[in-house]
Amino acid sequence: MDYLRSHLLSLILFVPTLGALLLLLLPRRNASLLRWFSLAASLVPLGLAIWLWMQFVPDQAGFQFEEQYTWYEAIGSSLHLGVDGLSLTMVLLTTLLTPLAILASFSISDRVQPYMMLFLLLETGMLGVFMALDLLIFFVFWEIGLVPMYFLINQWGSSNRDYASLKFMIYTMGGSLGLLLGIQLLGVLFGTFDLVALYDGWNALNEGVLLGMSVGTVKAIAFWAFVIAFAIKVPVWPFHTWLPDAHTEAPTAGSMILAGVLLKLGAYGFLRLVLPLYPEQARVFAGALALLATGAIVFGAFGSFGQKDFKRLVAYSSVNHMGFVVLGIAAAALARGTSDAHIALNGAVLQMFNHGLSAAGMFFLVGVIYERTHTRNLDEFGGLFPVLPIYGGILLYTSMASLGLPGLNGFVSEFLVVRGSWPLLTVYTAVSMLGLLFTGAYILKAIYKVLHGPANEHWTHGEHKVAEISVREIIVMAPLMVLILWIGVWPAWILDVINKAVVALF
Amino acid sequence: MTTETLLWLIPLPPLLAFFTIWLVTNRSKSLSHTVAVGAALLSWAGSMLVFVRALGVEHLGAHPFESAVNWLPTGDAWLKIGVRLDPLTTVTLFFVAWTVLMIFLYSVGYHNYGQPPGDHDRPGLPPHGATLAGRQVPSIEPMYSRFFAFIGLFAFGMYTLVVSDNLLTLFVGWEIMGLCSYLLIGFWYAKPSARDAAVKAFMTTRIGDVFMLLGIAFIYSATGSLSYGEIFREEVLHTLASVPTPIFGLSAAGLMGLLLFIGAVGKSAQFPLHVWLPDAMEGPTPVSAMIHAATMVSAGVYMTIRIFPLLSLDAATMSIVAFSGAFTALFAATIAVAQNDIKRVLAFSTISQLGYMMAALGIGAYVAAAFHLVTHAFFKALLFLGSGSVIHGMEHGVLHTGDHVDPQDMFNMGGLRRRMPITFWTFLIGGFALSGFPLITAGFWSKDEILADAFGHGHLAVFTTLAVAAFLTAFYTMRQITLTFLGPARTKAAEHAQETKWTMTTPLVVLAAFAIGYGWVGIPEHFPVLGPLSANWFHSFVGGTLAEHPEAVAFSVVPLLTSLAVALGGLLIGWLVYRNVRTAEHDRLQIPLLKNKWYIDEIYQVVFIRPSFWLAETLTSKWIDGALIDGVLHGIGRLTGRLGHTLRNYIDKPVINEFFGDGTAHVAQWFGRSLRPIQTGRVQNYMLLALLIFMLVGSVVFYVLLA
Amino acid sequence: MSLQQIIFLVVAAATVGSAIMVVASRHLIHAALWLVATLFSVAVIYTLLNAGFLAVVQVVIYIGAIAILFIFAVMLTRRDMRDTGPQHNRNWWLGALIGLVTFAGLFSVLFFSSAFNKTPAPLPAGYDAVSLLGDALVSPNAYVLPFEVASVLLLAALVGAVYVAFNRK
Amino acid sequence: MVPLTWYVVLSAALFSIGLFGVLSRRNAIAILLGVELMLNAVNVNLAAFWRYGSDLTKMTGQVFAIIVFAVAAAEVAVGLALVISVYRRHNTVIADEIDLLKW
Repeated sequence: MDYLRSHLLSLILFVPTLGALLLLLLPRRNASLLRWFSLAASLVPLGLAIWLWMQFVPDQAGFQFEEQYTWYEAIGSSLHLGVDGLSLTMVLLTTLLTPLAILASFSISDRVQPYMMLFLLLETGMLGVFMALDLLIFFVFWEIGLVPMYFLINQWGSSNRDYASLKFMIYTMGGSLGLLLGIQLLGVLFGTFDLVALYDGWNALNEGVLLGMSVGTVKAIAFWAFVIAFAIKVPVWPFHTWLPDAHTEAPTAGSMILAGVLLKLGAYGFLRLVLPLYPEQARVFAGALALLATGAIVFGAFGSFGQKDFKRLVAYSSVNHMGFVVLGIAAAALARGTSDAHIALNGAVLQMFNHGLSAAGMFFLVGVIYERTHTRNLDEFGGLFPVLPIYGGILLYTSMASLGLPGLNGFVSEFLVVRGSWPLLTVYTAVSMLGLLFTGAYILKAIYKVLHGPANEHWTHGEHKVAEISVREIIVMAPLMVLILWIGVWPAWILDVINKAVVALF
Repeated sequence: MTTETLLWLIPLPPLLAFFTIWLVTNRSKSLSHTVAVGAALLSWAGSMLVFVRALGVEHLGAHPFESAVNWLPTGDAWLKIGVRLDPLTTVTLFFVAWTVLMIFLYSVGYHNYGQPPGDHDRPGLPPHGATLAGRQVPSIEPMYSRFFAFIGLFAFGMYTLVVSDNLLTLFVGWEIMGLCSYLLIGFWYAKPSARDAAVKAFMTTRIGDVFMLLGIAFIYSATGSLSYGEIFREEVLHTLASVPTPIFGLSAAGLMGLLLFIGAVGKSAQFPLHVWLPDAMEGPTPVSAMIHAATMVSAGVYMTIRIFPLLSLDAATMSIVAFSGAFTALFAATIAVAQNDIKRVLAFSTISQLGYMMAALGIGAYVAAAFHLVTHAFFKALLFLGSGSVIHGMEHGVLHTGDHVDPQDMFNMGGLRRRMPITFWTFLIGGFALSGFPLITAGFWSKDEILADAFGHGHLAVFTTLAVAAFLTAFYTMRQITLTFLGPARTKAAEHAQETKWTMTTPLVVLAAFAIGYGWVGIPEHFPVLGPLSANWFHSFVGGTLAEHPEAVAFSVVPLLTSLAVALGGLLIGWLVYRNVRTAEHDRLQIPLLKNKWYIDEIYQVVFIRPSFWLAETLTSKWIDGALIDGVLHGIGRLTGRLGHTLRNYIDKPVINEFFGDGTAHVAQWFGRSLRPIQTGRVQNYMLLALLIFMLVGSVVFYVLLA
Repeated sequence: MSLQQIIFLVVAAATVGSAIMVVASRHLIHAALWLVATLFSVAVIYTLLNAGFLAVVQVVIYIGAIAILFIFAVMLTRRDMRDTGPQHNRNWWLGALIGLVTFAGLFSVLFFSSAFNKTPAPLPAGYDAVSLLGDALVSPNAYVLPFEVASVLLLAALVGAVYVAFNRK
Repeated sequence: MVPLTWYVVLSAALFSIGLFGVLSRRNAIAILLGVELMLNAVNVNLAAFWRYGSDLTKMTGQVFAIIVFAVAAAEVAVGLALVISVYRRHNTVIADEIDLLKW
């Protein structure tokens, strides 16, 4: 038990990798064995993460469950892991969504072994980013996360997958170049990549000349290098166009993880690196950030409303929802330490978690209907409610969570963000309400086109009759739905952890 | 059980009913309605108990029942949510409990419980009727259980809104009702008109909702709390009233009030966000009665009454509210005059009456607004249920005769007085209450109080507008009654219409009792003859909610006479004009402008809806994302591609490949070819050569370099 | 000129002469026999150098084993000896030139260098070269490793020779 | 006494003769005879240096001479085996006619 306690994070981190390697030893042809094994391999980290959640002490400031191993001594980088309230929430989200995505992938029958391996490796990549307390490790895992996703889109995606996967890869890689340079700069300056050490050292550095420029200029440049890398990942308007393509072309489970977790990496980067490392720059540029966030909210909603492709519509909704996360971050950047900032950040972090639940659910539901009809064109659906009453109910429920209906999770976080940013960024908040309005429009458009209206005979009778959602698919949705309602009705259990972390950090 | 616990528990039975029906009993129709009606009954019982207890408390306004728990951690503090029972809650809870229970009961009959399943009925469409023993009879609704689940959830939302002690849970209930409204308007979702109406309702109210959300955020950030008890404290209000904002020169309190009021404009279908309510009549009639007359649309007014202490701090906001309300009252009444659909007339009448209440609030008539809210809920629910009963009777006739006429068009009716006596008499009571028939109906007392307040406080413009609206109200109400019930039958279907079942008529009778009796609790003290006989209980009780007890206005003859004249005049003229009108062509008031609702829908279509599609589909998706951003990205891609191409064609290929690469290879090849003869394959030759070269090089090294 | 010097000169002359015959003889079998003579002369040189053991080994291994092996090989390939044709290739003059130049170079370096102009120390009393050699070969501090490696080499050569020469047909 | 120079000159002569043999004889076996001459030249040197060395207790010269014996034996065994093998295949032992090394 002591061993488990002291190595909990590395266990959570590397059990999926181990699972992926063991998967190699299993017979390639026995697809169901491969599936169940991968599911089991992803349930172990979930169990551990839940245990971690229970063992975690929210009242204690700083990082917990820290572990440090030698990694690259020569340049002062070590495998330093640790969690606080922010990363814990994200770890829980990741470990929750991965088994669900794997369960959702049970319908994949093409090259199951590499598919499942990529998924498990992806989990390690994502968890690594959330747990890393070392900049270089952070970057390494950041990039590791890209590779499996690239192959998942490129190999198991739909028709336009080459374009989408390449765009995804090049865009995010290109964005992270500046991040790498910024990290190198910090590493060279301080001889260590350890985040805890850098927080103090870098912030203490305020005067002097660096690389022939004043420290302020260097910091501003490095700030934008970080921001652009994370903004692309979030994605913030106008860096968002990789997202609809990647989400639309990815396999269902890939979209679930992409929307559910990968986007959070960007927002997490803002919280873990940008705000603590560049408080001054963040305050100066908060307005610009808020402008982009508002752009994401408004144009994300418009973009979503303008789509004819169901999956693209949901994909754009991610831009819209993540815009609220960035708006909250911008508000917090502007007035660090005030209670408004804390509320905005509470909202932002909770919105990350909530969006993970609802977006993953929405993508899964789109995938369910796509599997049955092989089309995503909204105009080809219509009146499916009588044929798919259970599916319709679940879709309605999840859509409402996405729309931000009070009583479900999305409202709590959006309300907190709006509440936090209103006194600080009044105009931006007011303008972003336009986005909130159109959130309703696109969600209703989807329901209108898919479920409501005169029944489309093509799907209700004959050989194309769509089948009702299966038990396995309901099992995928059930945990999401329970959490959506739970957070909507009683958010204190998770918000308490977030709140204490936010108050301690910012 | 303490009153506080009871308050917490009141909203829960319908919610549990929702989940039970959804997850467990959705296959059994009888179980589902038992659960739903049982839940409504429980909530009703709880509400009545609470009501009785509240009556026994002196100065309930100053010492309300309150209970709150921590809900959201926010920085160092907690956002609390809780329940609160003050006089306003008490009276609201009273009418909500009654109307909800009655409507739940009515729904059982309305959806044809006990009838056979239809021949061709499909989920998502209204039942078409079944063949029983060779005769067409009404058939049971295919999605019967689903309906009860939804109205259960709706009742939960309404109770939550009423008992909550803060704006946040009020908003939660508000939005849940919005969802249910959407789901229930679109209950027959396979009908294109119903699905369009559902989206329209949701989106239009959502416009108000986002403003309301901002208002809530504003209040929360300014005061640090959302509980009524906190934000309506004297010193807080004082601060808010003195903080200026850059918008329209309003004070912070005024801006908050305005933002929240816009939410109420959406929810209570006030101009210019009224367009959804008439279309919402696509939903089943109990839904129209409950959501779109008695409870949900009233919630907008309820919320505005709630925030009255805040609203009243800024005169500008008050004027906006007053004029918006008065204008809506008149505007909707003019449209109602030209409508032929029995439910649409009532829908516009609802908009008009809600405008009345808003106008009352705007002129500071707090108690009058609350009073009209309650009485209106009763008589409007009654009217809607009555109209549903009429439609039901007509549908029966349609099925019976096979004469396929629109069962909702009043020009297809006539003479229903004899066929459906209970419906007729109750509808008449409701209609008279709506018109403000003097002395005996509740509507008279509440409307009269509003007019008296408007006159007494010197708001003559508002007074005049409301008086005209009241006249029109009486007129179109009488038109409706005349066309529907009086005179001879216009169609065969009307001739064979049949009185509805007890489940539908019982609620009519109960509500009719309230439509008459509830007015008597609010007779002004100074009213001639009747005033001294009964204490104005409503005024003193509800007025106690406010910190400063509002003074009752002094009695004046002018408003009394006005209200008598407009009510009786309107009724009389209505009867005279429509007594002999046989068909719609003979109706002089079918003015296109009024019939088409001032073309507001068409204007919105051009001004808002099409541009928003253009914004989304063309501007954002095609131009910004597709052309601009992706264009730049593809440009960068092409540029790097071209750069690579150039490097390859002008540097790599000629210089590196051909000069360095191939050149080296050529030289090496030439050497190889030249030296090939040396390779004889004979060991001795190799050795010889090696030694010769060794000696040559060695001697050079030894004698030249080392020398 | 001492006796030793005279003996040396005689033996050296025999060595060189027989060596020239080895490379010059037309008949291969004669060449092999001249090699025996050369080896024997070298054995005498070892004796002059007080290296009795080496002399014995020279006789036993070189003459007794290697030279006989040559003679066997010559016999085995006898049929194709073609003693009639030229025994030197066309470039023999180049070989001769290189040999001469090598000798001339070495001679000029060695003969005129004072470093080699020295006399041997007298052997100490009771000096036992053979036992010292034995110690050196098997002592861990000396040459046991090269010795063992040499044995492995021999073994490998043995196996290799058998393998290569084995008639697979 | 005989000076060291004489020994090394003898060794040089033996070596040069062997070298000539290796370079110019046509018969492969004769080439091997030349190699033997060269090895003997080396051994003479080794023995001479041992004898004329400063420390007679150091047996390095003799030890290496013995190792040269072993190497010579190995070389001859393998060399002759090769010659015989080649003879079997190509029916010749004339070095000029064996040009397998040519590309």
